[in-house]
Amino acid sequence: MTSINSDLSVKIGTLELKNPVLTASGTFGYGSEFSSLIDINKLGGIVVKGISLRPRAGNPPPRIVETHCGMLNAIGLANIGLENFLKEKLPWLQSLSTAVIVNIYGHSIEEYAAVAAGLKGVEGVSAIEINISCPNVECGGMVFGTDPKTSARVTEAVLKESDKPVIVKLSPNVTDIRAIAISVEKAGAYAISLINTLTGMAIDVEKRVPKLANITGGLSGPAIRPVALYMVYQVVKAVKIPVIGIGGIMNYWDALEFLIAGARAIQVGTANFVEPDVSLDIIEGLKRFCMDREIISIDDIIGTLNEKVDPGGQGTRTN
Amino acid sequence: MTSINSDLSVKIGTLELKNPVLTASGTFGYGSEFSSLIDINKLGGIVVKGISLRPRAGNPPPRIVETHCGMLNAIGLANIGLENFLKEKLPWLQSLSTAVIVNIYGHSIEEYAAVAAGLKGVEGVSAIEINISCPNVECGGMVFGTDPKTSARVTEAVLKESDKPVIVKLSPNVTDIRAIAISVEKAGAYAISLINTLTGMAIDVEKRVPKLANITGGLSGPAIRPVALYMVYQVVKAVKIPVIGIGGIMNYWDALEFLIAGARAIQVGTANFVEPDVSLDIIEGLKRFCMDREIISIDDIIGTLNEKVDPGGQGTRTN
Amino acid sequence: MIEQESEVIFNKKVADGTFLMGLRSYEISSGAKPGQFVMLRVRQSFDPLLRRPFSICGTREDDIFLILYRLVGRGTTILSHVGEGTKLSVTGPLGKGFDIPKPGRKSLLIAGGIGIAPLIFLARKIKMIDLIFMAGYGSLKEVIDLESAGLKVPDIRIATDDGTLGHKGLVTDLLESYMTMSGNEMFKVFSCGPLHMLKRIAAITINSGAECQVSLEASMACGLGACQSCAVKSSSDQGMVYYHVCRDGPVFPAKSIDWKSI
Amino acid sequence: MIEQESEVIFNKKVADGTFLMGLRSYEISSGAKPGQFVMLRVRQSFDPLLRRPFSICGTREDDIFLILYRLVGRGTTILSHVGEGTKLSVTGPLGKGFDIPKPGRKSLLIAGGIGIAPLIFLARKIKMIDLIFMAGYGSLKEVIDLESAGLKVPDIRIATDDGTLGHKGLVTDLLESYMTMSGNEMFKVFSCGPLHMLKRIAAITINSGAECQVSLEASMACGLGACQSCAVKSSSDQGMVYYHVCRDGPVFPAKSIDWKSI
Ligand SMILES: Cc1cc2nc3c(=O)[nH]c(=O)nc-3n(C[C@H](O)[C@H](O)[C@H](O)COP(=O)(O)OP(=O)(O)OC[C@H]3O[C@@H](n4cnc5c(N)ncnc54)[C@H](O)[C@@H]3O)c2cc1C
Ligand SMILES: Cc1cc2nc3c(=O)[nH]c(=O)nc-3n(C[C@H](O)[C@H](O)[C@H](O)COP(=O)(O)OP(=O)(O)OC[C@H]3O[C@@H](n4cnc5c(N)ncnc54)[C@H](O)[C@@H]3O)c2cc1C
Ligand SMILES: Cc1cc2nc3c(=O)[nH]c(=O)nc-3n(C[C@H](O)[C@H](O)[C@H](O)COP(=O)(O)O)c2cc1C
Ligand SMILES: Cc1cc2nc3c(=O)[nH]c(=O)nc-3n(C[C@H](O)[C@H](O)[C@H](O)COP(=O)(O)O)c2cc1C
Ligand code: FES
Ligand code: FES
Repeated sequence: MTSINSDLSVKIGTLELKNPVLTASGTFGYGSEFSSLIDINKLGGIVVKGISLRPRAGNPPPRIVETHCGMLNAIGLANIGLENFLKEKLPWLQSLSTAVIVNIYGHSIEEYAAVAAGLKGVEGVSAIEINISCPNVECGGMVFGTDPKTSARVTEAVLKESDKPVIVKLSPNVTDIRAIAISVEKAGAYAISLINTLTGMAIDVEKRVPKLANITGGLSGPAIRPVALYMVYQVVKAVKIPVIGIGGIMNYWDALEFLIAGARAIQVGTANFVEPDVSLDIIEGLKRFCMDREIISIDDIIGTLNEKVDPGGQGTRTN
Repeated sequence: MTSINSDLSVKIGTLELKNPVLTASGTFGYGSEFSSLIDINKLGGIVVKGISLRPRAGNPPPRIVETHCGMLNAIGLANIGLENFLKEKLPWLQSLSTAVIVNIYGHSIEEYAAVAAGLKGVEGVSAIEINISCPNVECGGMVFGTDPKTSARVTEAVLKESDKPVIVKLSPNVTDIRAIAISVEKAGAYAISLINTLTGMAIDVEKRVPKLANITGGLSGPAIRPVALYMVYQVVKAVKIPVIGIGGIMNYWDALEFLIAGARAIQVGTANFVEPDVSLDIIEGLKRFCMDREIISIDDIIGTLNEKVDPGGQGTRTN
Repeated sequence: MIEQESEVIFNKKVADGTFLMGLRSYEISSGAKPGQFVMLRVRQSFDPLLRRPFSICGTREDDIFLILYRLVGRGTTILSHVGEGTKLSVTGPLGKGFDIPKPGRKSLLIAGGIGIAPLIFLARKIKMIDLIFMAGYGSLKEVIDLESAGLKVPDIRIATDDGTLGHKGLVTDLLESYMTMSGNEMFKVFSCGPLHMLKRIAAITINSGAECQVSLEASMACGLGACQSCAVKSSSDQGMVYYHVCRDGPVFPAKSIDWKSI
Repeated sequence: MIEQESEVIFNKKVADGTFLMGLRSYEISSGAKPGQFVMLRVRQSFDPLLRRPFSICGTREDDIFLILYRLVGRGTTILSHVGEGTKLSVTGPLGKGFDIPKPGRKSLLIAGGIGIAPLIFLARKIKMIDLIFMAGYGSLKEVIDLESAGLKVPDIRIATDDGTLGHKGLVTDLLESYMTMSGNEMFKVFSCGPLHMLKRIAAITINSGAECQVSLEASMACGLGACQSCAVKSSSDQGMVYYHVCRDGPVFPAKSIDWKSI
């Protein structure tokens, strides 16, 4: 038995987290929904559902469908809007003793900026996460986050209106994720989080209709983890700002893959649906992992990937 | 009981297939490997392992790793080279009574063209499938298939040297798959097949090394099906040439999703590893599906997606 | 509400493609109200990934709660193979249940297929003299013997699509003929079943002015009101455009739903 | 070679984390040679997705073949819970086996851990008088009683890392001391175990000029020679750069492998 008490705290720029485990936007509501099942204050932080300037009803149902080791969602960014958020949700969030990150989005650069402006000076919001995987109405529906230039412009517009650390959340549906990452870094982002969902689709064979009313949806869950990990790995090498890893993390072992690849924190999304207390299990698991190996700080794991593979290591016949 | 004998045959341009089920390149070797387990001649056709001008040894091991509902491979396009293929593999392939499609690739446009030239006039090769998901050495390692212009140039170069229908196989690792599809259509491609693998990665947490010696690999299997289906759906709408659907097809139901979305044929990849006779099961399943519903020809299913979803359809409580 | 590993006490076939499962949980069996549901993980695996929602069909003194389920896909098939003694992860009780009716007025419980599950639970809270239970099925072999779930209902009326038991036709026919017969007598309707059936019942009851509560179904990911998967359109022009079935329901007054959207 | 549903006849724990499974298949049990393997689907599911390779550890007259497996991950854990009577999809027999040695010369079978499985099968084809069986384990509790797999070997020598049984140290120590003792006597070596152990054995035998066949392990997807997953580097400068363990092996002459790459 070791007596070491490993330190799980991490820093994302000026943002200090008691541990690197956050819950991902859209999968944890406004936090309170899970509060009767888990002690929210044990988390490194929560990222609330994406907030837009005005309330949005979201897409018609069906909005989700399960796929193999994953799910597609087309919630359509349903949310109560900035004003209601500040009035109805913020007070409870302010009572928490963990980081609260507000995920924001807009259908125009101005809308992004306006939401950021509305959060200016607001107590109890630790950081802003910009979801740039939103259809860019000005550019004919292509997504903001698929072009380095518009990604940078959104980032700049938000930064101008914000007094908080700004994290930019990238879409994986791009040819070169590094180009986007470098562009938002140059624009002044504090940190980058990735990945959002991969665009996908499912068809009801019997009825010959899409399974989602919206036709397409975003794929999340363990199915996408290899893609997410690769993108995090690439972005960590391409930028100097901190990176937060997201995508298919189901347990502490998965979380460690992202930390080893260089993510300074991770977000747990779909897994919250599978096991509502999974994030606490992940924190426990990370702690145990470090203590068992006498690792003093989780920092000593982050970015420690050794790229040389031992070919003799593939066997299972250990002596 | 119905007495109808549904017709499964489909046409990909001038290429006639007895049914829409092909085996995907790299997952079915040169065909002969499976010949003691299944009757190859029952297949719509086979796509052989990607052939380059000279033999290639491939990447160091480990070359594959399983992921949730998927696998990553970094075979490194190991193959025996054009000359050996013609000498050692072709005679057996020529004895088959099913379509034989040769998948080709190169590290330069010239190499693509040279392989196509080497297949010119060769009997028993029904079509060529160009794998443009190859690192483009001339453009600093970016993949040919991620840029519409280079994709078109490869297509043109192969067409110039070829007397066979040329299918272009697209990489999914792009921002806009339609742009690539339209570009290769304009360049003269007979048909488009998609998707190749999504790039991904896995890390051995205990050793802190990548699980693949090549660090990254291509993700395939049921995990990626929603992404594949969406890309097929998009490309079918964007081009007039036939589209062949690939990605995570594990059974006839999955195959039907792609056919309904508009694919004229499908390829079965990773599923061959899970059940070596899966392609025959798919053919059987398609036949039964059509017969049970008195569908005369599989053509009557292709592209029949109705985009209006019935919201009342999501329930399972049928009376 | 709790998330816990609950032991499967029994898991038996009670009709064609229909199983009754008993799970031990003090918290759920003591806290559950008719119309509430649980989210259940059918096995420790990521394929299938998501939990499956099931109405609570009853509770017993010995800390056991029941679910009655129909085989429709992968999850329920796996569930039907789960052996006694297995522990399954369950979250619940979730959602808002039925308003338990006060004695003295007729309560019509109208079930379509497996929609009978929450109504069986509700029936126990209603005086038998006030209760009329109508149940529609495809065919005789699907008919669930309510006694297998520990319920004895004197006035039970069955409809089957193929006429193999009871009225040949829809369960809504039974409602309509009841209304014709009963004249002006006041009654309340509680219903659960396929959306198209509920839509019909809503139309009938809204028309006649009868109070009606329906239990709805929707694709669910979280069951906690967090993910907004389970949207159903509200009939109100103001305020919330979509309800969330898992938290605002699954039981709704029929008139609060925008049936046109269904 | 065949792909079929084979019934699990028994599936029992034989040592710490080690199970012996008997499956019924006439084709596999009648056709298998020592060193060959099967690809087995641990359950009807896509997670885990791929088949798992296991050496055939023996065959019986009653059409049963045996596999001896160690719990290392998800697939083998699921396998250990498979009940008698379950049917599992099996492909086999696959690959090239050992060259069965002619009588009259000593055969040293050297196993590391679960690498013992194919050697148990091989041992049956060798005259007991010619046979020396060396087996290395981590600890006593992992030691497999060969009689549980129906084998009686007079000359069996054990090494354990922790010294809880036999020689304290590596099984390769046993080989080295045998060689010191035996002087110039000719012998053949057959080995299976962790790659690092095989590398050591290859070095020793290549040095001494003794013939040595090793059974290798590699990550496999198809098992049929089609996917090229299972590459291992050949020592030859010409021709094939990589062998494919599933088809060119899994048994190779030690000298044909490029041990530097391992
Ligand atoms: C509040 C609520 C209470 C329910 N109570 C019961 C009950 O008491 N007994 C019972 O048998 N069933 C009940 N259901 C339906 C039950 O959840 C589904 O039948 C089950 O999830 C199907 O799982 P599967 O894996 O077998 O089917 P799948 O293979 O996942 O799907 C088969 C079909 O079921 C549909 N489906 C899948 N998941 C859901 C879902 N979460 N909600 C609605 N449709 C779905 C799919 O669209 C598909 O058409 C209830 C659903 C809800 C929302
Ligand atoms: C020809 C051959 C014969 C074998 N014979 C036996 C045998 O008789 N008894 C036995 O217990 N084991 C044998 N193995 C090893 C066995 O295949 C693996 O232990 C098994 O596949 C692990 O599955 P898992 O799901 O439990 O582990 P996973 O969770 O998949 O992985 C756990 C560990 O095993 C490694 N691994 C996974 N799959 C393979 C694979 N196909 N080959 C090598 N390593 C792998 C992973 O890299 C990881 O380190 C053999 C392997 C080969 C190639
Ligand atoms: C139901 C659902 C809703 C989501 N809503 C949002 C959102 O509002 N804003 C956002 O940036 N990401 C949203 N996401 C994406 C997740 O935050 C996360 O990036 C993605 O699901 C990948 O992580 P996972 O595989 O762990 O779920 C949503 C995901 C799901 C499944
Ligand atoms: C082991 C392996 C090797 C492959 N080799 C090739 C190849 O040589 N050329 C090619 O175009 N695609 C190759 N592919 C991609 C497949 O043909 C297919 O596009 C992809 O796997 C997606 O389909 P699936 O999910 O059904 O496997 C390979 C895939 C796998 C798994
Ligand atoms: S299922 Fe998540 S909000 Fe209802
Ligand atoms: S496992 Fe496919 S070639 Fe060996």
